[in-house]
Amino acid sequence: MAASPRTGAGLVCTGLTKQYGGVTVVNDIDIALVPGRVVGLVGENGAGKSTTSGMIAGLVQPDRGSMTIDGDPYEPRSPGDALKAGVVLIHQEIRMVRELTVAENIFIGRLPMRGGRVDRARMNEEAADVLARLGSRVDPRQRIDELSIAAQQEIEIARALSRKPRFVIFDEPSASLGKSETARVFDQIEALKAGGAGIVYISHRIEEITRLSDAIVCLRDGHLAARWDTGDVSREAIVRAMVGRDFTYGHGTPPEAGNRTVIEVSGLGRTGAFEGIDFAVRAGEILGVAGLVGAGRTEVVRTLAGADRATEGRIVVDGEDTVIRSPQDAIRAGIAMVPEDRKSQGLLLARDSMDNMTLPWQRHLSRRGIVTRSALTATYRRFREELDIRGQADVAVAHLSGGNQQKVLLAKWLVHQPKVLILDEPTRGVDVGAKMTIYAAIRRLAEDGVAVIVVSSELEEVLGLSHRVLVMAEGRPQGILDRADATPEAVMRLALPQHADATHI
Amino acid sequence: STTDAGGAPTGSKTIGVSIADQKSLFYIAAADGMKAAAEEAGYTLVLESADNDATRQVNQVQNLLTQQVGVLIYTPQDATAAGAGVRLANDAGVPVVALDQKPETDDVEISTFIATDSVKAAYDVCTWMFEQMGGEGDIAVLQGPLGATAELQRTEGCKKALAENPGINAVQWESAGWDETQAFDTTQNILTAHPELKAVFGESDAMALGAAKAAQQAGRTGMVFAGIDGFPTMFTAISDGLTQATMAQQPYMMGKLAVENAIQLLEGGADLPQDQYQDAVLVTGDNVAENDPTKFYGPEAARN
Amino acid sequence: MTVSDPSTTAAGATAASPATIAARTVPADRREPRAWKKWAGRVPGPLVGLVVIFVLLSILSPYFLTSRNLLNIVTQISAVGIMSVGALMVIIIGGIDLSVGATLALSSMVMGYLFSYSGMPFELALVLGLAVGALIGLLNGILVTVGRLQPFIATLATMSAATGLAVFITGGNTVNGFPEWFVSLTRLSIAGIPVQGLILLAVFLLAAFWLRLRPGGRALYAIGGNEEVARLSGIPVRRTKLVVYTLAGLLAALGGLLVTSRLDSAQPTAGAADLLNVIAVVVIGGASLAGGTGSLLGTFVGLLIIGVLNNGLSLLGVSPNLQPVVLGAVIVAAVLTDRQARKAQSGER
Amino acid sequence: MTVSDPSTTAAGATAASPATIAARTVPADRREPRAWKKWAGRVPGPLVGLVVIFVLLSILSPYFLTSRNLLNIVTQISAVGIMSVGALMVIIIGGIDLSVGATLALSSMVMGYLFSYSGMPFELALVLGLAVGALIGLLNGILVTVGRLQPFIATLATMSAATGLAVFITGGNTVNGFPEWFVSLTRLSIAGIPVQGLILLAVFLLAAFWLRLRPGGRALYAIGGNEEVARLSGIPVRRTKLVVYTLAGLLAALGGLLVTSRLDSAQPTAGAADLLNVIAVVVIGGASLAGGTGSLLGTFVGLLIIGVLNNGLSLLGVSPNLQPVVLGAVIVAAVLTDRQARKAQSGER
Ligand SMILES: Nc1ncnc2c1ncn2[C@@H]1O[C@H](COP(=O)(O)OP(=O)(O)OP(=O)(O)O)[C@@H](O)[C@H]1O
Ligand SMILES: Nc1ncnc2c1ncn2[C@@H]1O[C@H](COP(=O)(O)OP(=O)(O)OP(=O)(O)O)[C@@H](O)[C@H]1O
Ligand SMILES: [Mg+2]
Ligand SMILES: [Mg+2]
Repeated sequence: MAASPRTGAGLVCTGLTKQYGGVTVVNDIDIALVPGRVVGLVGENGAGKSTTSGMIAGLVQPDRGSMTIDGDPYEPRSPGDALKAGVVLIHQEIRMVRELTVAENIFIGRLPMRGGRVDRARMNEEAADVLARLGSRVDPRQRIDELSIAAQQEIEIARALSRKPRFVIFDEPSASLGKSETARVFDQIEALKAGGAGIVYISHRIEEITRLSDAIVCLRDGHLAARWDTGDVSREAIVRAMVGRDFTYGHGTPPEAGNRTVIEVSGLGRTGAFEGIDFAVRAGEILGVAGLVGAGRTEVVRTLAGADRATEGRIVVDGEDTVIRSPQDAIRAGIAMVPEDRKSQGLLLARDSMDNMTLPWQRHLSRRGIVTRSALTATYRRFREELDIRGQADVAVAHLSGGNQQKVLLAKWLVHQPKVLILDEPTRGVDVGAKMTIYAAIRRLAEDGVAVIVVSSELEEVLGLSHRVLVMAEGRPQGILDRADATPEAVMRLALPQHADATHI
Repeated sequence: STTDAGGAPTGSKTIGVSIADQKSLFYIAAADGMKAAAEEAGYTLVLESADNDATRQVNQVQNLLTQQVGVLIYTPQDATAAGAGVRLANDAGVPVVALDQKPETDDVEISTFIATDSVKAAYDVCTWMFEQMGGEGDIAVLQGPLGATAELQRTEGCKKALAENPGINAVQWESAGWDETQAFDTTQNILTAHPELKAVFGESDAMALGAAKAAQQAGRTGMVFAGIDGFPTMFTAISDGLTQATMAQQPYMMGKLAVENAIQLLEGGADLPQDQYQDAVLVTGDNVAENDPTKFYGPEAARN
Repeated sequence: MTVSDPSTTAAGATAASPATIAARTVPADRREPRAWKKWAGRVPGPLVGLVVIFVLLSILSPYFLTSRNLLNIVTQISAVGIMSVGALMVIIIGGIDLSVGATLALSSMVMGYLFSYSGMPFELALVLGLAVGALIGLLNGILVTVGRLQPFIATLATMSAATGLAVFITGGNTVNGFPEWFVSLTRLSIAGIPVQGLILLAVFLLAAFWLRLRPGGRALYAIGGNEEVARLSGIPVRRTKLVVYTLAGLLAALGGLLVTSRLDSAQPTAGAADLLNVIAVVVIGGASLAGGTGSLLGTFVGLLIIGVLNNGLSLLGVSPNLQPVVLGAVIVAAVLTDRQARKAQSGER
Repeated sequence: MTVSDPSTTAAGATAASPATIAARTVPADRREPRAWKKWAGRVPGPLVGLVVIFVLLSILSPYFLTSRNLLNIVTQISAVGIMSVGALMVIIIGGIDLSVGATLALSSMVMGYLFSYSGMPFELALVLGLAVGALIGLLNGILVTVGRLQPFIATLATMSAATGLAVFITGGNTVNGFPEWFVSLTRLSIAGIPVQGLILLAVFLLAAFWLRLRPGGRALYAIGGNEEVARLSGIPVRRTKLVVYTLAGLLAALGGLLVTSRLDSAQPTAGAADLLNVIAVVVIGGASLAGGTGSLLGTFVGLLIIGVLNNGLSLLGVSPNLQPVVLGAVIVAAVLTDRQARKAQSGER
């Protein structure tokens, strides 16, 4: 195979193996990063993709196996070693130092110097340069905590690119990006490739994999399940290799919604964020919310869930005027929200799945005011079955794979069935199998009469799931499309400001 | 005696007082005495308390001198570090009345020194205690915060008495930081490890009281507990038979004396003795009834 | 390991064999190490260290293991122990309370002052003393939540203020002559156990009940873990914080009551030495100052380590100058030993 | 809101009313508050509070604004100020150092002992005294990095040990009679500014240069902000931590030198009261104990607040026991005032 290199060219890994607490999560994996080529790495959540990448980038020490670069032994004991060897990992989880500026985050660990001092001017300049290549307009002097997740992801990529790496591993870079940002990342990957870098690209979006890759490696439960020497593989074949069975990937028409209006919002606004939001969702209806990154979708749903306070407008739940000033108010009114950033807003990373799922429901799960372990365990078991949550039960959710984290987060808000369920980016970083499970769960909830609001940057997801789609741009509603009218083109026309050139998207 | 620097305006009627702390009754009573005397004579008193921090006390002396006090009454936290404060006053030409402690260095000048002889006080009370024990047996000593001047002097005094009483065996030295609760806990432990213990010398009344209470709780009788200070509570305890003796100091009177001396210095022409040692009075069950605590700690002492 | 020869798979070039698919099922051997880990995780903080200290002292001092000495230890740790419970709760929510010692002193002095200087019935003075403690705690809570001050600053300020007021209120005088029943409270034993030990136990058990079994108490861990997650989960973060700081103040006042009763004396400088002890107890007990972790069992072990060490060093007659040196070394050793032991158990590197 | 999509930004005018669009999308408009915010963010911590205190004291006391008094303040804050620099660095990396005061005492005592008891040349004793400080710091660093102890525990242990040793080494005796040049060090002025003030300034400037302009210093913020990111970015986290703790120890020893010179006396109990002051200075100066933030400018303002307040309360003749009460209240007020002011400026609610 072309990807199976002349011995020694590029970064070659042989027999990589890693165990955690007696469980083998990566087992005897061979993979090669060849200059000028992209290897697509796929696999279910928890298949071991990030662990494999971690070993290559010196984050994780392999228990067995060896690596070479151009035939010389390569044994990174720390990320620093890997960086010195030109190996850079763009981490799946966005990792920023919130207290530092954008430029400093990009050049962290190797600030440019002049005359024994940090050369801030040059640093900002070079940062602006890399950012511009990614098409980002972020000010390098800005502090990280003022930025959206998408912007942070771009900085993460900029950080890697600015190192002029020989080998780059992209661990799900697109999970937090909109379509246009993703397109620009692809441009950069092409440029890197042309420059002779060896690249691994990890994604759950199969079409990205097939489009970019020169070879595809599929992992399953830590094993190497399949390998293709070309990117030209059918979606079905990849999915089959990933999950071990055929998978229908697509959306049927959702079941008919009921007639009873569960939530009605009129004139909702929050100064500086959004305004003039009107919509109603009936029992059993799924309302999609589409828009470009930064359109204000998250702000709207956060307000509904009491995370922020509205400055104007009315919210009526089940025919009753409801004042929502805190998450408690929202929960009491039966409104639950799965937030978009599961790490900072959704999960207690240091606690296990059970604790996380039951966190808002301690009172409901208690008997005469006493929370019993059995009630918690029963709840956990129920959702582990229902949502097919994998991974160790008693391990901190920080150690779960992204997809399983997302399922735990979803379960958290299903323990006590809400009247209105809001999902903000419900499948971010989730594998196809898990996506199907989550979609099925959403459908089931709708069938049970829950009013569902889904915010997603994956157009396919919004359109596939929803009865109707609300499109937003710049903090204002641009229109609501019925399922029949909600073609990708129609949505995009509304989502895009008039003068923008649409060729990006 | 030091007027060359000329920092102090003549005719100033302000007396600066820098005192080690205002938490211990000794210093509080001294301050009360000063206030009373100053008020009587129509002088203004500016009082600073350093919370037992030598550095802070030097800072406060600076601050007092800034306010152009005519004379400084100085009760330093620590004798060995006292020089720095006095030197500041010397440099500003402000005469110093040292109370309780004085600098150990020779290159600074003080006008007079008023104090209890702590070494002697500890020696006396320990000697009395050893007599009560018939000259033999085990004792424990509860020390103040290690390194504090009062602790060092009182330890020295007691060691002197020990040297003269070979039958007495000090089986344990322990610091209880002037604190009654710590003394209580420590004594519990000492009593456990030394069942034969016959007496405890507390280098302060609070510690002697804590020790006595621990022994009482442990059901130990016939022991001797002695302290130094002469706090009103100690008087009561001696009357009640809880403790046996204390060396009562006279801070209220010393405070008054310090102000009187200070006024003499302000008005010029004072010819003060270099050292004015005040006797501490040994108060025991025999004479506690005759001694009025207010004589030692001022009118405030009557409240208890 | 089904795909043990990667080159074959590579050559296979397409989907995997059925055997690979079977490998997905969770192997049985997964459960084994996990049970261990769980158990080890539940072993409170530096228990190993405590056991070692305990055994060593039993060998070194003939008095250590006497029932009388053990009872002494109980009475010696009770006030600090009660305060530690409050400190633990504050630390779990990610805060810190520097004012515990000062609160102890002020509430005790207020009680003494009201009783002795203003002639109030003692029972009322006692209740007001406790109320003062709770009030300082509430003030801390308000400064932290409404004022959004860092807990360190807020409680440093109240500490400073309470310390000053405690001396001010009686001009530095101690208050004595409390009613007989109150003084004898700390001298009584029930079934051989000192009453203050029982109070300590009751406080620990009540707190454990709250923290482990009541929704309100369990919320503390969520708040300390990630305040925003807790808020979005509908937990009344602000109210919980107020409750926790108030409880910490109240418990410090309760500790003050015990100290006062024990010595029949309210003292303005009481408790000053307790602050670092109290926090040390909690942290040695395994709680992290970053918040979100900490258990009462661990805190109890920490309390015993400090209590037993102080007692043992006295019994052994270690020179008072060297006691703090030994104390420091033993604390490090205890925490390190425990860490080693837990690593070995859980199979971590 | 950050508009990350360029096409969105390009949307000068869409459906919405021009005013709203301007507010939501046009960068120029967004820059305004941000520039303010940025500026406000650079204003060191509670500067507003300091200014208010300063003005009030100038009005209330005729002595406050004399040059003599201002110079006094400089000498009064220098030791604590030097220690604060070390404490700031430790706090930036997310640690804490409880041992500063004890280190000050021990290094000063070691210097005194070597000079006075063992007859070593003074200059050598001085260097060894500084070395002891650095060594304690290094030990802290090793316990924290290699031993993986919580900084609170590690430095609590060294604090305890150093406190004990400081007394042990001379049996509690202070050491006097240092060489004249050393004692006069803290009495000299150069160009009207006391030497210790110049040393303080030098330490602040050097530290500011390191923290702001050298990569090694910048790394502190990264470590405190997110240790994992720092590690992943190839920053030598462990080594940096060792350096920081060692520097903190060294600076505490330098503070000890000044105190010794000023008092012409090495005292085992020196520095005991400084711990809370030092941490308060840093935290009032805007650093968060969670790590990752804190500036030398802020710390300097914090230092001035504490120094000016202590001085001012003295000058005003506030009753000694009420001084801590006022101090506590003013600290809260200063931090709160500043917060209000910055909110107003930055347009937050
Ligand atoms: N530090 C750890 N301790 C214990 N288990 C771990 C740890 N890190 C990873 N794991 C486990 O290893 C397995 C592989 O995880 P990994 O993150 O490599 O999966 P992934 O393929 O990247 O998944 P995703 O697509 O969700 O990112 C998971 O079951 C995970 O729970
Ligand atoms: N939790 C939050 N806290 C503060 N600001 C936020 C939060 N979430 C989003 N924002 C800010 O509000 C802006 C509006 O974006 P918002 O997230 O509402 O849009 P969106 O359409 O949901 O886009 P996205 O796909 O990025 O979520 C973002 O650029 C971001 O900076
Ligand atoms: Mg992954
Ligand atoms: Mg969003």
